[in-house]
Formats: sequence, structure tokens, C-alpha cells
Amino acid sequence: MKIGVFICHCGENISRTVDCPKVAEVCRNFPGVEYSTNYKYMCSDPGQKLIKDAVLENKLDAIVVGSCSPHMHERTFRNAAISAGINPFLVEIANLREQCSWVHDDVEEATQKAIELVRMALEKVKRDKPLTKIKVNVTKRILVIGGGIAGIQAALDVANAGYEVILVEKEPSIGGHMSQLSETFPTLDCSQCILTPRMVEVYQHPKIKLFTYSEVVKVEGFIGNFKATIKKKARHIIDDRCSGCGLCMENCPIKKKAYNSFEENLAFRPAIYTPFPQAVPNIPVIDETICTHYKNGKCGMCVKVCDREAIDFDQEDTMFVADIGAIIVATGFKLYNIEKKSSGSIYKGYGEYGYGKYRDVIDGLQFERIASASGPTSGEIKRPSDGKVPKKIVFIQCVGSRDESKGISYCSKICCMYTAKHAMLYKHKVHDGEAYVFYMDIRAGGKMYEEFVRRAIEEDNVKYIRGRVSRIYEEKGKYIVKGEDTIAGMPVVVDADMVVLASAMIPHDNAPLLARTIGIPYDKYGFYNEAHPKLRPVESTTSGVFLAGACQSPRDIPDTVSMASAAASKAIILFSSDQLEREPVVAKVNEDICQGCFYCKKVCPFGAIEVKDIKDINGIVFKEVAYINQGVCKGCGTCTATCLSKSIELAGFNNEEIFAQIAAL
Amino acid sequence: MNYGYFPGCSQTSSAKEYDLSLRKVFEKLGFGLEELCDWSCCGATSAHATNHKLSNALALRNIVLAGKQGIKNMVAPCAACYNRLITSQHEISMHPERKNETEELLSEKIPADVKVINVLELFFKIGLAKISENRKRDLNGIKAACYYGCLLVRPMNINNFDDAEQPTSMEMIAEAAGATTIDWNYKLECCGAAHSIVRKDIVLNLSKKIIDDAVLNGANVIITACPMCHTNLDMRQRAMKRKYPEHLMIPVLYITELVGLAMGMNVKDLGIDLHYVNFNYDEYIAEKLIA
Amino acid sequence: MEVLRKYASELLEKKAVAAVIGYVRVSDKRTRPAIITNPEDTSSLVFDNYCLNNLSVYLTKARIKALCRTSDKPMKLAITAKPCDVHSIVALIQENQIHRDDIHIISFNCGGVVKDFGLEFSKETLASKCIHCESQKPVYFDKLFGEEKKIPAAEDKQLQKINEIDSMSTEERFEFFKKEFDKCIKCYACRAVCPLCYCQRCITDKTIPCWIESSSHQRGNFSWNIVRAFHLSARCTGCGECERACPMDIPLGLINRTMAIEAKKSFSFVSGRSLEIPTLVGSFDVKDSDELFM
Amino acid sequence: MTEKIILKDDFLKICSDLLSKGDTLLAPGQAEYIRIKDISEIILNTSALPPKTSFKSYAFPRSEPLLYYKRGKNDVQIIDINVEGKNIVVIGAKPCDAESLSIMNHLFTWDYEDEFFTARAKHFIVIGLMCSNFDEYCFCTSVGTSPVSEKGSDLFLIPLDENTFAIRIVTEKGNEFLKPYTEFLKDGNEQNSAMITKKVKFPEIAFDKDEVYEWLGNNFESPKWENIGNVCLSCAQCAFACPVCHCFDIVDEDYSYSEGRRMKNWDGCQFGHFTLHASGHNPRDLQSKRYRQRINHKFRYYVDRFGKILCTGCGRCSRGCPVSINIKEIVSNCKD
Amino acid sequence: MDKEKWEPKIAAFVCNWCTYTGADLAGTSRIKYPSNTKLIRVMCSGSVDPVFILKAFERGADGVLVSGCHPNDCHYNAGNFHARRRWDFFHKLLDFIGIEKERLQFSWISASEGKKFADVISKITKDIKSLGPFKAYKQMNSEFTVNFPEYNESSNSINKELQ
Repeated sequence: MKIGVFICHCGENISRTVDCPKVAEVCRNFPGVEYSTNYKYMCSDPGQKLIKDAVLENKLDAIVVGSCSPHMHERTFRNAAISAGINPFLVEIANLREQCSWVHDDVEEATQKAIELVRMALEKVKRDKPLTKIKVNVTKRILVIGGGIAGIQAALDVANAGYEVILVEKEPSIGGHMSQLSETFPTLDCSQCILTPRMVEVYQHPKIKLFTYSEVVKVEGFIGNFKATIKKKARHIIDDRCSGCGLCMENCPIKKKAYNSFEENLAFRPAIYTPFPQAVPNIPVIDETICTHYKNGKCGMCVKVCDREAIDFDQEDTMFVADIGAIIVATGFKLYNIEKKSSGSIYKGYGEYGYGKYRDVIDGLQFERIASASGPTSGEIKRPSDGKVPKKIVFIQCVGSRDESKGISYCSKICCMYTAKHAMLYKHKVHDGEAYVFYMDIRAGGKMYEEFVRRAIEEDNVKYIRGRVSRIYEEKGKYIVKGEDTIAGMPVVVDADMVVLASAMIPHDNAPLLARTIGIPYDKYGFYNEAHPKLRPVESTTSGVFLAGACQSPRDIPDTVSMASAAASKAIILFSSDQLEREPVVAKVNEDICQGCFYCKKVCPFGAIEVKDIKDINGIVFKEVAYINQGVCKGCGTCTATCLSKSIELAGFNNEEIFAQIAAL
Repeated sequence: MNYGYFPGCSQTSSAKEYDLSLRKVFEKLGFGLEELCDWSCCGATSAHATNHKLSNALALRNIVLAGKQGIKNMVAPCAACYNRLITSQHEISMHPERKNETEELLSEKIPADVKVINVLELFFKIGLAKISENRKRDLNGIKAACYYGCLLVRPMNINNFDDAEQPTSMEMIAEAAGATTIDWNYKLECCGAAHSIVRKDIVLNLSKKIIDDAVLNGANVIITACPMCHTNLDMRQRAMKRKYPEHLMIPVLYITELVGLAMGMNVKDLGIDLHYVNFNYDEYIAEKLIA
Repeated sequence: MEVLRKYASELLEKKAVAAVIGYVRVSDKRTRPAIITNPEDTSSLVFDNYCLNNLSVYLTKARIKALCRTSDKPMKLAITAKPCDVHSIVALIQENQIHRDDIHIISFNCGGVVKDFGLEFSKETLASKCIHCESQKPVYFDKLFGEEKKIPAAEDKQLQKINEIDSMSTEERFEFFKKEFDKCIKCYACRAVCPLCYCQRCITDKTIPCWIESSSHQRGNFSWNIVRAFHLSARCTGCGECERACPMDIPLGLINRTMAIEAKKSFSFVSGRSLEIPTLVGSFDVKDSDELFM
Repeated sequence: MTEKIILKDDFLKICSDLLSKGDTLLAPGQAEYIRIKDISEIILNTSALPPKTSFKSYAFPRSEPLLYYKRGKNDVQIIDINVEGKNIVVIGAKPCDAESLSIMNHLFTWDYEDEFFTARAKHFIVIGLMCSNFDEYCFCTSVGTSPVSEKGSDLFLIPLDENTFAIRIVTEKGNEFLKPYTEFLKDGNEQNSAMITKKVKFPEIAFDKDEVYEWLGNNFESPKWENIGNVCLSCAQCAFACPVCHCFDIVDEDYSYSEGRRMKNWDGCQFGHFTLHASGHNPRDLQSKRYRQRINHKFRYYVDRFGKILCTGCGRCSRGCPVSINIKEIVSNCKD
Repeated sequence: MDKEKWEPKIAAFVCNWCTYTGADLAGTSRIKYPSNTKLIRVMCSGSVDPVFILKAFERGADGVLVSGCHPNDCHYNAGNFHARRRWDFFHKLLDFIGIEKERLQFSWISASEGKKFADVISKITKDIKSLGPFKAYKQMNSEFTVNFPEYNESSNSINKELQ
């Protein structure tokens, strides 16, 4: 093997403390070195030309460049190598600037180290194998999980770019939490009014295939080549026959057996129902757990009234498998429930607020429904317990959030704003009412946000008290709210008619399960982890899986929508080429000697390792070995160190190369 | 099985009847209480506010003694003692340097395997079934408001045997003894505690609120497991009556006394006659012995 | 013993298993592993205090595994295993070397075994693993024989030695092990008898690059013994076969046991005790100690 | 052959003289032949079983460098090692070990002279000692030697009583060796020592070596091999303990990026990779084949080539076998 | 060897994303540190095999450093967690066998901790200097169980020649 050594002066950056000509001279006599030189700026055009010429003239097979950090110019020199006809992975960089000339003063010492560094690079390059970039085909279809505003936005953006979208929502209708909201801060425009057109657009979009009342149960594959299995739960309604007339719901004899979860349990729903009138698709679902038919086979009222024969009691769950190229996860959030939590849960619940036993102590979403014109009280503010109009109302912020003793240390970000909104809505509807807000800090960062809160305080005369509430208890029909005004420095007791808790936003209970299904990491709460908190906020660490909305951390609507569009554009970028190219630094198994203990599979952070059967000539499996999916592997090499029989090698950093470097120390 | 017993100062004075009833009840249930030899102050005096080292050293001295006597489970019936002891234990487990410091002060190694429990925990350790099995008398005339006070189920996360915000263990014991319990709001509220002597006015005010809420919710007896709470609730009622003539006097019993009554012991045996507010036996208990 | 033979013979006759891996008697105080495929041969099966081999090592041999495929339908392998050997089987299942469904475990309530062939079973000749045995009953089995027995109590000399080494200075420890490893002749008997050293090609057999120098000079011996111990740490179930098989009497058990003690101390993990508990190698806890790291 | 008589103390005097001259003295210890540093370590015990390993490693070390090399810019520089053997005296070699070097010598001088072995072997003086004990693994008599055999020894000791030995001078080398020490020697009578040797109990002859030779030739594909192969775990304890097994492997060992040495290391035919070809093919892929090779090599191939059985009947391989395979039993079974 | 002239040889296995970048930052910030340590870049601290360390010792390293991203910061999510467990065992094993703890050190150095990188390198260099050359390990390569005099003579002569 003929190797060329090129020592860069980097102006004076290297040559000030490293005797570059001497390094080049000494290296000339190392085994395998055919050509050795030094130059002022190796990365400059003449420098690169020098490399190219030397390669061609001396028929070099590999080159070592002693220059700045490979993080700076590895790519430059690899490109120079390509232009000279050398495989780019037969280029090694000895870091003579950042890790030598800049950190040592003594010329002799630095020169000696430089020689040793070049020697190590030389020994590595001798063992380097030519590698070619890995190409992976891309299926240009995206799976969006979650049909809230994040999912809707992402789906529309990708679909409008011309790619197919599969949108999966676990509830019977898309819309998510946003459809439950009454009005939105800071503009107080009606939430449904801005959302519903979007929902319809999704439904009608030719590129979007909508799966409601469905769940993603399995995801296999890797970026560009995922395969997702979607379970469509049985609605017991034949979709294309239903006209959405609603007769079945009206006639269902079961009226008060199940709470309406869309109304946050403040109202009931029949056994056959759509969550809300504007549901998309407007097709009902039969709740098997309460429907009489599933108890004793009787009733069948809905069948009788449905003249389109859309009811099918025997319908079963169906599975769909779809090839997709990317995934956007937009599964959203739920609210911290103050009820007593089972032991082992990281959440503790609120004993001091009665663990949810008082009916008029409600959470923010319940208040949204009470305030909503389409809600159970038709927008009138009434107490759930007795329907009286509360004359004194207390809002408590940071219930769960920012309270490590309750299991959560983060700020839920939106509560300051919606509490101000709630208080404002209350004052607008109950003019003689008194509204109190207990807060820790007011975090109103956002366009028009601070102004909004000031308006609640100044124009609507909401009483903001800075302090925590220590206890709520019922006394003679009133809720005694005991707290502290930390500004006045004294205890406060409010005998309220109703209390609204701004509960923390937490991930859905099954968020970790979905994360494991897809293979993305999540934090201790169950929020999905982004690849980099600053520079890659909408990508998960698994290539091809993007995040949008509150499944990643608490977010308000504008943030969610922008994140959804960002995720969508990431997916569109991915789809803009037919094939993906990636660095060939991936691990590979020697199947002959792999013993199939699958410790590698256990340690692989990306699930890139699969089980492969090795068969004898008769087709009988006699051995299972590890197989590394090159599309998924990110080349960390954790498997190589874990492998006991050393059957895995990481291309570009294989063991022989590292041993050679050690030998040249 | 024997349990270690750390009485604490009040058990020998203001809360004699607590000590008495505790010993009697457990004797009858068949469990020995082995009093800690040479026990000393637990440090729950003002020590923990004025001299932290001293308060730890006082508490842990007793733990050292328990270790030497081979005690693994030690009951501290006084909520203040209990709280002080477990807090000190927790502190040295979190801060090895404080452990070293205290060990130096005591010139002894502090054992790690002495578990301090309160009376409620003790009942749970022997099993509530034991109480119902030994029930001799019907207590269903008693509507008990179980009052925990501020120390018994705290500090949160150190004491894990019951919920720190909505405890229910005392209710379970009272019900096992055959009493009816009520749901009320003041079971953890402050009684005034150590202000008992210096600021009677505060104590009076706070304790009255507790008693009033119990009465409001239909209680006819308040149950406690803390000598200090008992003192404030029981002793201060006459003063309340003087200040608020409409005040309803309500007897305050220790949980051990309640269990003792259920087991057929009489008022005198249990020292209930030492209370300030008279416990009119007949009013609450129809003398009906269960076979 | 008769019930065992009858049971094994029935298993083979019913074709429920392809082979029975068991012990046969060679002489008075010696047994030998045997792979029995013929029901008649079961008459020589034994189980007693002289059955000291850990037979689970055979489950990893391709030749033995192939026996299952000799007829049309795949059959199970029956193995007679002491409760401690069952731990090795558990580890092998966890490491995907065998499947629980493919084996039929015949186990025994164990009263301890002798430490090497040719010795009379007694308190003094008890294998060191039996002295600190905590598993006289198997954690998994398909058939259990024998009544519960008592292992004679004996001094745990191995633990004393570990403590003694622990109290030495670093130089003394180095000298101690240098002397011990120096004896190594690289016959790899320790590897051959170890159920968990199942790699077809051991790291020491790899030459490009050369991981462990195959020369048996001190450095090669050191590398081999360190790597062997490391590869087994948190995996070794403590069957003690390596130490027994070593012709040069290198106290490999000391190292294995020290690492097992560390695993228990730092991670409350004991290898091969349960199929449900994930292996320590290949898993991590974000709360693991950061003590080592600057 | 002449026989002399020597007092034990006088014999030890010879030993201490050798020590002072700087010769290497070996004598059987518990586990191996130990290098004597003080004559008190010499215990001339006829009833001890052979130590776990023989003294072959002093002529054929477990690992030895053959040459040193250094890579230059375009060449490799080689530095040879010149072996100048130094005297090694084995004191009290078991009769089953005494012959080992001469058996191995055939192999090491056959088509190419292994100077590393021969240079050392020719400096060996083997002083054999009669053996009076055997266990279930011993079968020296079956391979044509015996507890009183002088084969391989240069000098052979027979204890006449506690303090006196008859010393038989077996070879010229032995004779030369004793020349400086004639003062200690008295003439002996062969009949006296023969009285002693006659009393020695021999292990029973377990098999007829010629029959075995025949059988092996006809039963290459016997099912018996498979049965053994299933039990054997493929360690090489047997080969490494064997006094005459001589397989070795040659590997290069780098010191650094440019320097290193070539090593000759023991190898064992029971290892799965012993015959693994570069192509990936392994002619002896199964343990049964490897075990067959072991027995065939010892009892047939070596005989074919050199007329010698490659086995001294010491029984070490069986004594140390982790799965108690007994070679005596197996070879005895090599019949129809 | 002349004790005064002796300078330790230290190998550092560092991950590409955090520590190597941290080392670059130390350079960009011109923070000086001793030149004894040479870095071997690997993709992740999780890919460092314990045998690498033994090899380094065999090849004459007097000390070894392994450094990666801080827990939870791993570019590959979990490589360093696996490494942490591995090193816990390996370090204990080496300690038990009698290799000085300071010969093998570990650290977490992020891409922003150039100063920390320089500090860690200075510390390990100081530690190794005070321990002296790792003779115990180095000598082993010329020690054979059966030591024939010619080995030493030849190896001495070759060593002389090579130097």
C-alpha cells in the first residue's frame, strides 16, 4: 500500500509550535509511506491540488493529512481524495492543530506528539477499508399519529405538498383537545370556528387517508421504509352507509349510563354516539360495554331507526398494514388528575384538595366545556353539583406543575394564559361574580400574552393572589380555599362556590407504549425526546420519526401548529429525493461466528438489530444470528463492544483499525 | 413478638393515661412492649430550632441504645418523638457527614436497622384483625373524628405508612374497634402545639376550630394519637367554654383508650378519668358485651 | 435412583425427548456425563453427591443440539441438572442459546457435591459453591426428584481468601495474581467446561486483529484471564466448573465470585436466578452510579 | 549396562554440585516438575503418582520466540535467536516421563530439524526413578513400558533401602555424566536391584497395542467415536498435560507498530479450530473426528511413521479430564 | 530508564461527539495541557471494549482514559449508559487483580467543556507521573514461564538495536 502524508502549516497556526517540515521528513521513513510533504494551507485550492497531483503522480492508495480537527476539514480532504480517485474512507486526519499545536508550547514536545499522531493515523489508514455510501429507497407516504391540531396541521402540510398521508386518531373523531375549547387566548376567538374547517379539509383531502377510532399497534423498518400496522377498532357502523343523520343516537334508550368524555364527564352520552355534533367523520360508534344488544341481544332500536342499514353489530376490529417513509407523532397530552394515584406512579395526587371528591372542584378542560356555548350548560357558568351560578370562583394555577412533591417539576406553559382567559370569560358571563387566581409566577411570554393577562387584572378586575393553596374543604356548601398571599405575607381564606384547577399537562398514559412501538426515546414523564433540544427540536432520535405538539412537551396552539408545520417540512425534505444517502459508518455482523446471544440487540439504542435465521441445506433453522439493518444503524458501535465473540465490526472504526492505532501510540 | 417502647417525656406526665392504656391494651393483645433502658429526651423540644446538632444527637442517642438492646422495631407513641426520631434517622442517611459528626459526638456507631414506628403503625403491624378478634364491647354509639395533627403522618416521603394529606389509618383502627368514624376537614390542622403554654390565646383559637369542625360533621368523640394534641384539645375546652359559652364540650380519647374500651376495659383501667372533659361512659356505650 | 432411570427411560420410549443428558457411574467415586439416546442405557443413570459436572454445558454444543433434529419432528432434550446447574440453564435461555420449550429439566433437591473426582464426599471435600449455596431447590424444573437434604456446614474458605486478597495492597494483589496466572498453560479447559463460554469462536481464537495473545507468557496469560473473567462478570452463575477443570489449579473461582459479589452489591443482581429479571449485561439504569467518572 | 551403588546423601551431593555449576535441575513436585533451587526440594519418592505435567516444557516450552522482526520503510529486518542449550538434569523422572523426549525427538528431527527442540533436548540428562505405585489410570505396561523401565533414562535409580540407591548407567551420556563423581560410586550387583524391581506391582495390561493398531485401521467410521465425541468438551487439557503431545502453532506478536516477534506456542488437536482452513472448511469439524484423530495419532499414525506409540501410559490426560474420560478405557474398547 | 527523563504515555479513548469536540474546544480556547496523552477517536464511549485498554497497556501505555458524553447527553441516547456499567465491572476487576486504580480513569466531558478536558488530561498525567512507569505490565511481555537465558539476551540485543 502506498500512502501519502500531507502536513499542513495552517498559516502559522500549526507551524508555530510544530516543526512541520520535520514531521513530514520523519514520516517519510515510516513503513508504507510513499510520499510526504508539507504545505502552508492544505485546505486551500492549491493545497487540495497538491494532494490530487501527488496521488496521481505517485499512485497513492491512501492519504493521511496532518491538519486541523477532522470536524473541520475531514469532508474537504475526502472530497479531494474522491477527485483524485481514492475512496474517501481511505483518508485519515491527524489532528495537529486543536489537539497539538494550540495546546502545547514546547516546539520539540509538540513536534514529537505530531509525529506520533500522524503515525497513529498512518497505522489506521493502512487498515481502512474502502466504503461506499449506503443508499436506501424512500416510500413517499407519511403516517401521522394523532388527529389533534398538530396532526391535522402536519397532515395538511404534507398532503398539500403532494404526498400521501395516513392520519390515525384513536378517538371516533379528529379534533383533539382543541375542539373542546371554548375560546382561545389571547384573541378570544371561538376555537371550534377556526378548527372545524381544517377538520373538514382533512376529511375531504384526496391525499389524506383518515383512520379514526384506530390505533397504531406495530411499527417495523427504518427511515424511508417503515411498515406500520394500524388497528381499526370496530365502530359497529358501516362507514359508507352512514349518512350521519343522528337518528340512532336520539333513539338509543340508554341515556345515562356513560359519561361523555368529550364533555369531560360533565354530561352523559347514549350507547351509540358521536363525541360531539361537529365530529369528523360524522359517523357514530357503539359502546359495547353499555349497549343492551351486547348484554342480552335485545333492543336493536338503532337498527330499527336506521333506514340505510348502517348498523353492524358483528363488525370486528380490522388490521391494516401500510408502507410508509416517515412518521409524525402528534399524540398530544392529557391533564393531571388530582385523584389519588396508585403507589408506584410518579404522580402523587392532591390530598389537600380532597383527591377529587368535591364535584365543584374542576379542572381547566371541564371549565372550558362549561364556558363553551356548545357545552353541557350551553355556555352558562354553573356548578356541576347543583347547577347554581357560582358567585365566587377560585382559580388555582400550577396544580401539579412545578411541584416536585407531586411528581412534576416542569412548567406546563399554557396554564397562566388559559387561567387568565377563564377568569375573563367568567367575569364576562357572571358580572357580579368575584374571581380569584392563586398563582406562583405569571409566565405570559408570547405575542399579546402579557397584555391579555393585564386586561384580566385591570379591566375585568380579577383578583390575582401570589401564593399557593394549602387546603380545600367543603363547609356548608362552600369550598373553603385556604392559601397564602405571599406578597401581603398573610393567610387568605376564600369561601368559594367553585374552584378551577389549572392542572399540569402530562403525556397520555400509553405514551411510553407507543414510544416503544415506534422505537423512540421518552423522558421520565413520558414526553418524547427530541434529537437535539435546540437544533433538532422536531426530530426524534430515530431517523424518519418526527414530533409535533404537546407529546414532546407542553405547548400552546401557536407553538403546536408551527411545530407541526416544521415536522411536515422535515418529512417533505426527506421525500424530496428518491433515495437516501447515508454515511457507511454502520455495524456489520459476521454471521459465521455470531453465536446469537443477542446482547447486541439488547444494547442497540435504535432497535437496528434483528434476528436472522440461518438454515441448513434442508431448510431447517440451525442457528439464529444477529442481523443489523443498515438503514436503522447509526454507527455508535455499542454492539461491537458488547459482543462477546467479537462478531460485529463497525465500518470505519473496526477493531483492527483501533488496535493499529493503539500499537502506534 | 416484642416491640421496643420509647415513652418520651409526656408519657410519664401529662399523658400518663396514654402510657397506661397503651401498655394495657398491648398486654391484653399478647404483645410485649420492652421499654428502652436509659432513654432520654428525643430532641423534639426547642432543640431542633436552636441547636441542630443537639437535636440529632439526642434523638440518635436513643437509636443507639435501641440497637444495643437488640430492638428492631421501636414504637414512639408521642407524635413529636416519632417525628423527631425518624427525621434524624432520615437526615443521617442522606448526609453521611452529619452521621459522622453525630457518631463522633456520641462516640458510638449508629445502627441502621432500628425502625421507629408510631402507635398507628404498631396496630397495623400486629394486624387490625387482632383488634376485631378481641372486641368485647360494642362502640357503635361513638362517632369518632380521628385527629392526626401535624406530626403523626409527616414528614412527607419519609413517613410512608399513610397518606400525608388524607390519612385514613386511624379511621381503620377505630372502625376495627367497632366505632363509627366521620369524614371531616380538620384532621391535619394545627392545634397550636407547643404554644400551649406561652400563647394560650392562639391555641384556644386553633383548637376550637378543630373541635367545631368535628362537631359540625357529627362527631361526638375526638380520637388522637399525640399527647400534645390531646392536651390542647382536652385541657383547653374549659377555657373555650368560658370564652364561648355556646361551646359544646366533647371528650377527647387516645386511640389506645378507644381500643381498650372496645376490648372491655373500663374507664378507670384506661385512665380516661384523668381527662379534663368528662367521658360519660353511658352516653356512648350501651353496655353490651359481645360474646 | 430407580425412579430417575424409569422416568428417563419412559421419556425416551415415548419419544418425548431425543436424548437424556445425565450422569453415569464410572467407579466408586467417579461419575461421567453421558448423552443417552437409547432407553436401555438409562439403567446406568445415577444422581448423588458425586455428580459434580454441570451438564448444561452440553446444551450449547451444536452436536448435542443436532440430536433434537434427528427425527422428523423436533424433539426436546432432557437434562439432569442440579439446582445450581439450573441457574446456568436460565442464563443460557436468557442469552438465547436454548429455548425453555426445547428442554426438559430433570432436577433434584441437592445435598451438595464433592469438589473433584476421586474424593470421598464429606464436609471437607464439599465443593466450594456448595458451602455458600443458596439454591438447594431448583428455580425451574419439569420434574423434581429426591427429598430435601441438608448440605453439611463447612467453612467458606473461598470467601476468606477473597477477603484476604481484598485487604492486600495493590502490589501484593498484582503479585498474587501474577503468580497464579503464570501457571496458566492456555489449555482453555476453563472455557470448555463453562456453560456460558459458548462462543463458537472465542475472542482468543481471533487473530485479525489479535485480541488476546495466544502465547502463554505472562502477558498472554494475564490478558486471557482478565478477559475471561470480564466476559463472565455478571453472567457467571458460580458453578465453579472452570476452577475444577483447571489442570494448573488457578483459583478462577476467586475472581468469578468477587465479580458476582460486586454485581450483587452494586446492582442487586445474581445471574441465572430468574427468567423475568433482565440480564445485567445489555441493560442499564440511568441511576447507575457515576462514581467512577470525573 | 553397569550398575553402581550410591548413598542417597552422596547423590544429593552430586545434585548440589550441579546446582553450584549453574545447571538446571528438575524434580517432580506436586503439580509439575519443579526447578530445584535447593537440594532439600528433592524427594526421591517412588510411590508418588506422576505430577500433573511432564518436563517436556523445558525442551518444548509452552511459548517461545523464534525470531524478532522489525519493519522498515520497505523491508523487514529479522533477528534470529540462537539457542545454546544448557544442561538440564531431571532427577527422579517417572519412567513414564523419561521416554518422552526421545519419542518427541522423532517428530522434531523428521523432515526438518527443529533446532529449538534439539538444542535443548541434547543437553538433557534424565535420571529415572523406579515407580512403585499406580492408579486406575496408569497403563504403562499396555504401551510397552513399565514402572521399572529404563527406556529414555540416561541413569536409572532403584532404591535398595532408605539410604542407598542402585544406579544403573543406561547410556553413554549417563556414563559421561557420572565420571566426575566416581568417588561416590560403589560397584553394585544387578541381582540385588532386580530383587527389588521384581517385587514391584505392575498395572494390569489393559489392551494389546497391536490389536488396537489393527482395529484402528479398520474402524475409522466406528460409531464409538461419536459416543466419545458427544461427551468430550474439546478442551486441550489432555494434550497439554501429555508428556509426548507436541502440536504447536506459530503466531506473530507485535510489540508495536513496527516491531514484534514470532512465537511458537502449544496447540491441541482437540480445539475446534485446530484444523480450520483459511477457506472456512474444517475437515475435523466434529469432536468425534478430533477424538478419533487423537487416538489414531497416538496408537497408529505415529507407529506407522516412527515405529513408536505416542503414549507413555502415564494416565495424566484421564486423571485431569473434566468429564472423566479415561483413555485407557477407550483404547481398551478399541476392539470389536 | 532514566527516571527524570521518563514521560508517561497515555491513551485516551474518546467519543466523537462530546469529548473529542471538547478537546477541539480546548484547542480553540488555547488551553494548555501536557502532551503525553494521545486521543483515539471512537464513535461512542459505548463502543470501547475493555480489551482496548489491555492492549494499550500491552503496547506500553502507562495510563488510559475513557471519556464520553455526560449521561443523558449521548449522541446515541444510551451508549454511555452501557459503557458506565461495563466500566464499573472492569474497573473493579482490574482493581481486584492488582492494577492501580489510577491507571484507568473515566470521565464525562461534553463538547462545551474544553476547560474540563484540559483539567482531566492534566490530572491523569499528574496521577500517572506520580505512579511511575507501568513496569509491572510492561515487563510481562518478556517473562516466560520457562525463562531461558537466550530470550533475555536476544530481546536485550534487539531492544538495543531498535532504539
